[in-house]
Amino acid sequence: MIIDHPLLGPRDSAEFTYMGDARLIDRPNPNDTDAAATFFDYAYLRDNPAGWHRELWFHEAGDRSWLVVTRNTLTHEISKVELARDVARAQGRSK
Amino acid sequence: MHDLTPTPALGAATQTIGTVTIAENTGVALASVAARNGGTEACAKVLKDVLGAVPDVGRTVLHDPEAGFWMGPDQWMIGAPMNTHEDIADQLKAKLGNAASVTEQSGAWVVFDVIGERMPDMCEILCNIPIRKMVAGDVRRTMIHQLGCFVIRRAADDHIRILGPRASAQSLHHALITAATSVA
Amino acid sequence: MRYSGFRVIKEALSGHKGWTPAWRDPEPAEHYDIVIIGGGGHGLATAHYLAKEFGQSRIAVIEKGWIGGGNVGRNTTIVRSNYLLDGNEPFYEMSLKLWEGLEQDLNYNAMVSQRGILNLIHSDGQRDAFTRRGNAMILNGADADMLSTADIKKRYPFLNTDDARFPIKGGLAQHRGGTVRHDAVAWGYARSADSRGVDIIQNCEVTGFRIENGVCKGVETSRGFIGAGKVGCAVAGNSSRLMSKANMRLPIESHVLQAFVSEGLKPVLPGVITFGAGHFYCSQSDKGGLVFGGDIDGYNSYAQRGNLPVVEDVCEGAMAIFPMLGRARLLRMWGGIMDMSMDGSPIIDKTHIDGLFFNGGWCYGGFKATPASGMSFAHLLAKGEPHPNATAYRFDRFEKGLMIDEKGMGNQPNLH
Amino acid sequence: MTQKNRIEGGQIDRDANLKFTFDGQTYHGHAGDTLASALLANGVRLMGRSFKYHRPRGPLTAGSEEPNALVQLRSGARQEPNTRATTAELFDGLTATSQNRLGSLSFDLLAINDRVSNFLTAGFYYKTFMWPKAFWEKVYEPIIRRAAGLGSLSFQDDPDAYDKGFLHCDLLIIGAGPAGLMAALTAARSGADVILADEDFRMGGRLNSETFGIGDDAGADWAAQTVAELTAMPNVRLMARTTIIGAFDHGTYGAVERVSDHIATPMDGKPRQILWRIYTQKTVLAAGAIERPIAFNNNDRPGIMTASALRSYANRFGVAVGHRTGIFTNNDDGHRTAADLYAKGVKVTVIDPRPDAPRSMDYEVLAGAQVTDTMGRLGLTFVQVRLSDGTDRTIECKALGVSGGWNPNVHMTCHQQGRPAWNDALAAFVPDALPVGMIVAGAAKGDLSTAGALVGGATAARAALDLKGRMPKLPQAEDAPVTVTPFWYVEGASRAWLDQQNDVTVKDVKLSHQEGFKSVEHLKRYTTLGMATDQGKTANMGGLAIMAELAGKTIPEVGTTMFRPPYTPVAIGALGGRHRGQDFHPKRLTPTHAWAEEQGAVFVEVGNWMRAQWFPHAGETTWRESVDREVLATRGSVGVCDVTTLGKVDVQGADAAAFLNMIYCNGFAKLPVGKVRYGLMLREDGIAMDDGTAARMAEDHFVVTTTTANALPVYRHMEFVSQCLVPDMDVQLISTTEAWAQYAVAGPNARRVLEKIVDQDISNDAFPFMACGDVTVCGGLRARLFRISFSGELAYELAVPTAYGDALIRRIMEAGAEFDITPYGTEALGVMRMEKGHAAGNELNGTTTAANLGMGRMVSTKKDSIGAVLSRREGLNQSDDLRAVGIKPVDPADKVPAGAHLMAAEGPVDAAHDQGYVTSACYSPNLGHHIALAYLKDGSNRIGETMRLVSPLTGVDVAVEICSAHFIDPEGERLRA
Repeated sequence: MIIDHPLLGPRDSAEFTYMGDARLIDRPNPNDTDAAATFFDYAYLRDNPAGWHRELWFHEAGDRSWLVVTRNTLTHEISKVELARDVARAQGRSK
Repeated sequence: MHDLTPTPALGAATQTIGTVTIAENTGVALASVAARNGGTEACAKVLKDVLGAVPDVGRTVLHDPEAGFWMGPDQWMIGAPMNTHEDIADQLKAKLGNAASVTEQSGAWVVFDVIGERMPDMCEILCNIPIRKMVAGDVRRTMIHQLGCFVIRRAADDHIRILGPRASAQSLHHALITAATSVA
Repeated sequence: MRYSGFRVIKEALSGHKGWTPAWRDPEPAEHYDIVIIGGGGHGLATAHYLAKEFGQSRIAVIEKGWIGGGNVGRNTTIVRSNYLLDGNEPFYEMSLKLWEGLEQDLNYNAMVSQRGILNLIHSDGQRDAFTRRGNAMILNGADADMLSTADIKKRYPFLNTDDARFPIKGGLAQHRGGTVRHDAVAWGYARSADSRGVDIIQNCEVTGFRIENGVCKGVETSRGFIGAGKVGCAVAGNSSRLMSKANMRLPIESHVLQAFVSEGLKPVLPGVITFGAGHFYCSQSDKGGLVFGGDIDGYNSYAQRGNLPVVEDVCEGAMAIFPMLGRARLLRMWGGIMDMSMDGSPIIDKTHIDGLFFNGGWCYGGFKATPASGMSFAHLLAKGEPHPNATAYRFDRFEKGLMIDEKGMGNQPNLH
Repeated sequence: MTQKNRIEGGQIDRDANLKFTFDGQTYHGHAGDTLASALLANGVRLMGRSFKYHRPRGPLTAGSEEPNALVQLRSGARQEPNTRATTAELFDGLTATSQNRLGSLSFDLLAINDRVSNFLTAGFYYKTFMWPKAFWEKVYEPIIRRAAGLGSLSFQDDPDAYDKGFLHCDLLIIGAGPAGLMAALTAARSGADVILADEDFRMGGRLNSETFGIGDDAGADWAAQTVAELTAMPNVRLMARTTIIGAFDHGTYGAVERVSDHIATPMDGKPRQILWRIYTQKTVLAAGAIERPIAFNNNDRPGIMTASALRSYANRFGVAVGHRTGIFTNNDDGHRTAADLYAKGVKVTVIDPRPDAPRSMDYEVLAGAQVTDTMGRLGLTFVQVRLSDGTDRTIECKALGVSGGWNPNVHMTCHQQGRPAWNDALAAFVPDALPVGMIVAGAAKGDLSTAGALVGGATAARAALDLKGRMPKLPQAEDAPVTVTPFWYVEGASRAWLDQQNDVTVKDVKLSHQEGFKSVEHLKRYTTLGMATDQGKTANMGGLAIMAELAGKTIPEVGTTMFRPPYTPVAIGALGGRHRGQDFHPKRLTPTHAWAEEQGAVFVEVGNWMRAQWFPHAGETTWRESVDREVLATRGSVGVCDVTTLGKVDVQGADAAAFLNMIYCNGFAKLPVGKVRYGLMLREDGIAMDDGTAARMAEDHFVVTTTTANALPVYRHMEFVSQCLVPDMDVQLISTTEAWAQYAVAGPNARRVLEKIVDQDISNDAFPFMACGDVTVCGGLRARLFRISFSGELAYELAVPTAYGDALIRRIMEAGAEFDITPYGTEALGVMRMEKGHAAGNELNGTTTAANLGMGRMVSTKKDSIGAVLSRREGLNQSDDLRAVGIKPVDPADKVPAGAHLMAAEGPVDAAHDQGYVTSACYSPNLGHHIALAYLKDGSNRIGETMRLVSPLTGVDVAVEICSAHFIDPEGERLRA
């Protein structure tokens, strides 16, 4: 597979390490009263769709960026690649 | 002044195989620079002072005595001759202050210069970079014999500089020699 | 019809006119006591044991394509019970025992071949871990044998023991492990279940569950509604897709695992060998093909195909321990979709919906588990209680922190 | 031996005489021959035996789709089983042997299988060999295994090397026939970067095997001229002898270039083959078409082959397989073979089931006729023909060309789950859904004429590159329409082969249908149709047609099985590349490696690192002696150990402390500058991930260490937290593992040694336990000093830039000489950490919690950290949870091995009563007996208990006492000394 890195352009996916569902960015608030439940859901349950999937890839043999890749799990087509840091910020994560 | 003698990463003799010459370059001092939050501009200013320009994504500024290349977002590797810049990290830190984090990298890398007509053929069986499309100053991080390396296309068309992990200098050199023999 | 050597001779002499279909091709009935979704090894085995061991009748197995077309038809055929953890080992040992009597049970030669499996050891830490595992196997009633490098050299003189980057320092063997002709497992179970009255309905895709007041009443299919007292899902690889129709999210990701077969060769390898310093394991089929594999590609996929880097990684492992394989040729590569669970172990459990039961999350280990999975799922479906050897395979183990994590990789499915 | 079947013409170099042997017999051929063409030229038709019935076989084809003519090429360690004689390029000195036979090729004892074939029908083995139960593995299976398989491996290491490489282009063209060449020419002239690959050693595809021309030239000449033009263009890479093996995602193609297979042995340092990964923007698939046979009784005898193969042998190789030849065809292309052979003086009879079969030349055409049987035990002698009037006629011939029409070579179009579409006019499948970026041209697309191929190639290249402007004028070429009447098999045949290699006959397909194996995948698996080394390239269509007929469906309704890579089988060596033997993985050498070698150290693999395991002295006969000495010397005076391999991550930035607070379960926010703290890192699931230390070098600068094994995963995890979870924290991470040479100096005299090296005051007051800081050594070299201890002794870790590592170890040894400083390796390190009760990899096995380690209270509840929430789950906090404890044998002479399990002193020994297990064990020279670390249920409350330690695997059963894991200096006085 080829991942079109937003900074570096097309790179073989073999340069990357895969982590999984990009919802792993949405780490729950540990101070919430239902944190035990929300962390269980966060850590263990997955939509695992047959189709478009947003997922985290780490450019281990490259610039060490974490990327959010939107990829179709049926065809492997990739429609979008973003820097995970930008995605995280856009989703309101900060410190 | 201390009295310890440095040893080269490998101490390999320069070898010419077919048209390709592979030489260990022991004279490069290195430090990485990473801009801090809010320090991007100040950092860029210092880099411009030092190198003449800020290395763009995937690019090297081939400048003397310091040169530098892009490693990642807001992160660069700066190199200079070891005999004048052994304390390059301190020099940079002094200029950058809190604008950037500086980390000494001289000991982490082995540097090889690969020069010769068949260098592109050799590259093709070493690593996954589009060597024939790269122009002077392009830099790629890539895997060579499973080792994470930087490959810099130098000014001459037949010259690349490879930075590889120092601890694996022997394995990397072996891979270079093998590839050069294969395409010779 | 009973199969035997005698029957083969008789048919040969009379023009093979007497062979009948191995299973019927029935129309779905309106209602069954138990509907099993998934005509793979596990679903068919479940039906067989429900009918044979638990006295259930009015059972249907419904399959969206053709039976045996999922992972039971695209795996590397290895059976073994060399597990470490108490949640797993008794279950897989039960499976191995069922394999040992399978052919007679089914009247079908599935070529259960106990030629042994050997896990190579390349470091002291690995030896410590394998010692612990071998002991756990023995304490659970299975067999295990620690081999020295010299033992291994004698048995496999062509292994690279002289010039290895990671020298072979021994190996943990399970002599009762081996291989089984995978397609025959599906066909044997299907034929046996069919002969006991189970309806095997092919080309029938489940499009939804009919759930009323928290109770599952049956399944909507491409061939109409089929009512059911109980519905068991055994569609590993597609578990999340199916269960999403019941609005369930699972602790599972779907990943592609590639496998490979070489051209047919005269006998090379008597048993199964697993490389401990790379991703490669290998056995030889009765036809002569070397059947080998390694690691999953590592990204979510339902595409049943992988990519070159993993192919190369596996073949590098092959060349590292079997340098003579350089001149053997890889004939075919294929990919299967694995239910990679969050701890590397399966789930056989009720769901929160009454009457809806789940079997999945088999990771790489589904084939060898087929008989035990069928037996345990049948037990659960028939009695409403887990089989004593499968009590750990619960949904709530993640919420409660009772993971069964053989590899110690945590909630990262692609590392199991 | 003379080349009795060699005729005029062809693209062979008659001046280059090549000598070769087959089954020990010497023959001669020419450069440009394949092994098959050379053997046929010499009158040898019998080249192999079939898989199951051991039927005598000769080539069916002249290409890579060959099912029959498989040989063992070369000898000794280079023996290559199952090599297709039809593609093996002849070279001087080639040796080949036939395979899959017991006895000689012409008298194969296993041909008995053919006699009893009626018992060995599809799937017979599923129905028998079940009784008695024990006989399967002992009797039946060994016999089957010996009989099965094809060729043999050498049982010697492959002596050749293989390379892997990477290529990038704008347009990849697969196949250098007329379509591929025209596509290449069109693309190349536009300036695009083009790769043209062809599996053959001569580019030109079918043009080399045909007599018709292109423009004013012979087709083969046009191909040669085009190749010459392309060769001269710098933007074109021509890759002959290169098979594209698969179409992978996003324009990635695998290719195998056979660099040295056409010479006896590769030249020094050169590879046998190269596996290329080709990255292309667009692809033109111009892979041609494959002629399919017709099934009839005994259609597998040597001498029977596809008509196009006969034509190739005649036109390209100058070989007439038989001077009397039959052609059995249902289409006009078969007549083309007849015409070509006839023109070369071969006596030809055409058998064409079509009543209106064309007649164009003077050869005999039997319209409305069918071949009903053939004769000749080891090679064709006669064919029996049923004429249109129902009478039979026997025709003497040595060769029979069969043409059932052409199948476009859709293989590669289907590698990404695509399925082909049915085309009635061709009675064949044609490409439909394609991999992204692929365009099909020429015969592969179903355009079977040469003119169609030229237009298709040019059009495809223009489309692929989005070229504007007028279509260039293309040379004239034949443009014959396709006329084919579907005709798959001759009725009434008792033994008509579909899959010749796997011996699948029409009858087998019928039987499998009768038994309910009706889907195409069931058929394939039950009969093994299409599962041979040719993957059914010539066989599958016939099987599908018969299935369709039996099911009362059309062929497209029956469908096809999946086409899977590789296109043709690939040497596993090529896929492995250079990564074998010592080059399997690179080595990482520590800064003291050269020095340790001088000391005679024994090294051990730790991941890719090579670490000194111990340093044997003269006179020491066992490793234990050396290790015991190293331990005692260190604890007695001082030792030094290279700990460079520990992962090091530089953590800088204004939020560095807050970041570490998040990463570690214990607190780091308040760690003062100049201090080190032990840190335990959890995964988000609450399980321990790694441990190490973090040293605060400055307010905004930490140096974090990880275990050797986890350096990379921990770094990746830290980047994940930084980039994805706390993107606005000001923290910069970079790995510096290899930048610093780091040595542990441990033992009561450690300070006295280092005082001679370090320029600053390192007295206990100035530099107490857990202090850290930048220092200088040896008169000014920048260095870092950490007062941390894995051994439990007064210890320091001193780091200098790696280039000075060698000099520093030598200086330390000099400085320590007066204290008899002793270098120690990983074994002694392990012993000392066990004596001290420190956890390492065996304890941090990915399932242990902080509580298991006895560090439950470290998980701060006052702050957020990764893993804290889920570490509180009930299953991880049970009253009888495992706890780390120490173990010592009741009888000091007993061993307490790692991997052994703990049982109550009395009671059953089984899994149900398992109490825990030993993680690490060693002999403690300080205590004089073995010790171990273990996890034991409720272990912290069982100190002093006597238990039974069992390892049935290794025959151990000893009484042990549970004790504190801190065997030595539990109060930590030595550390702080």
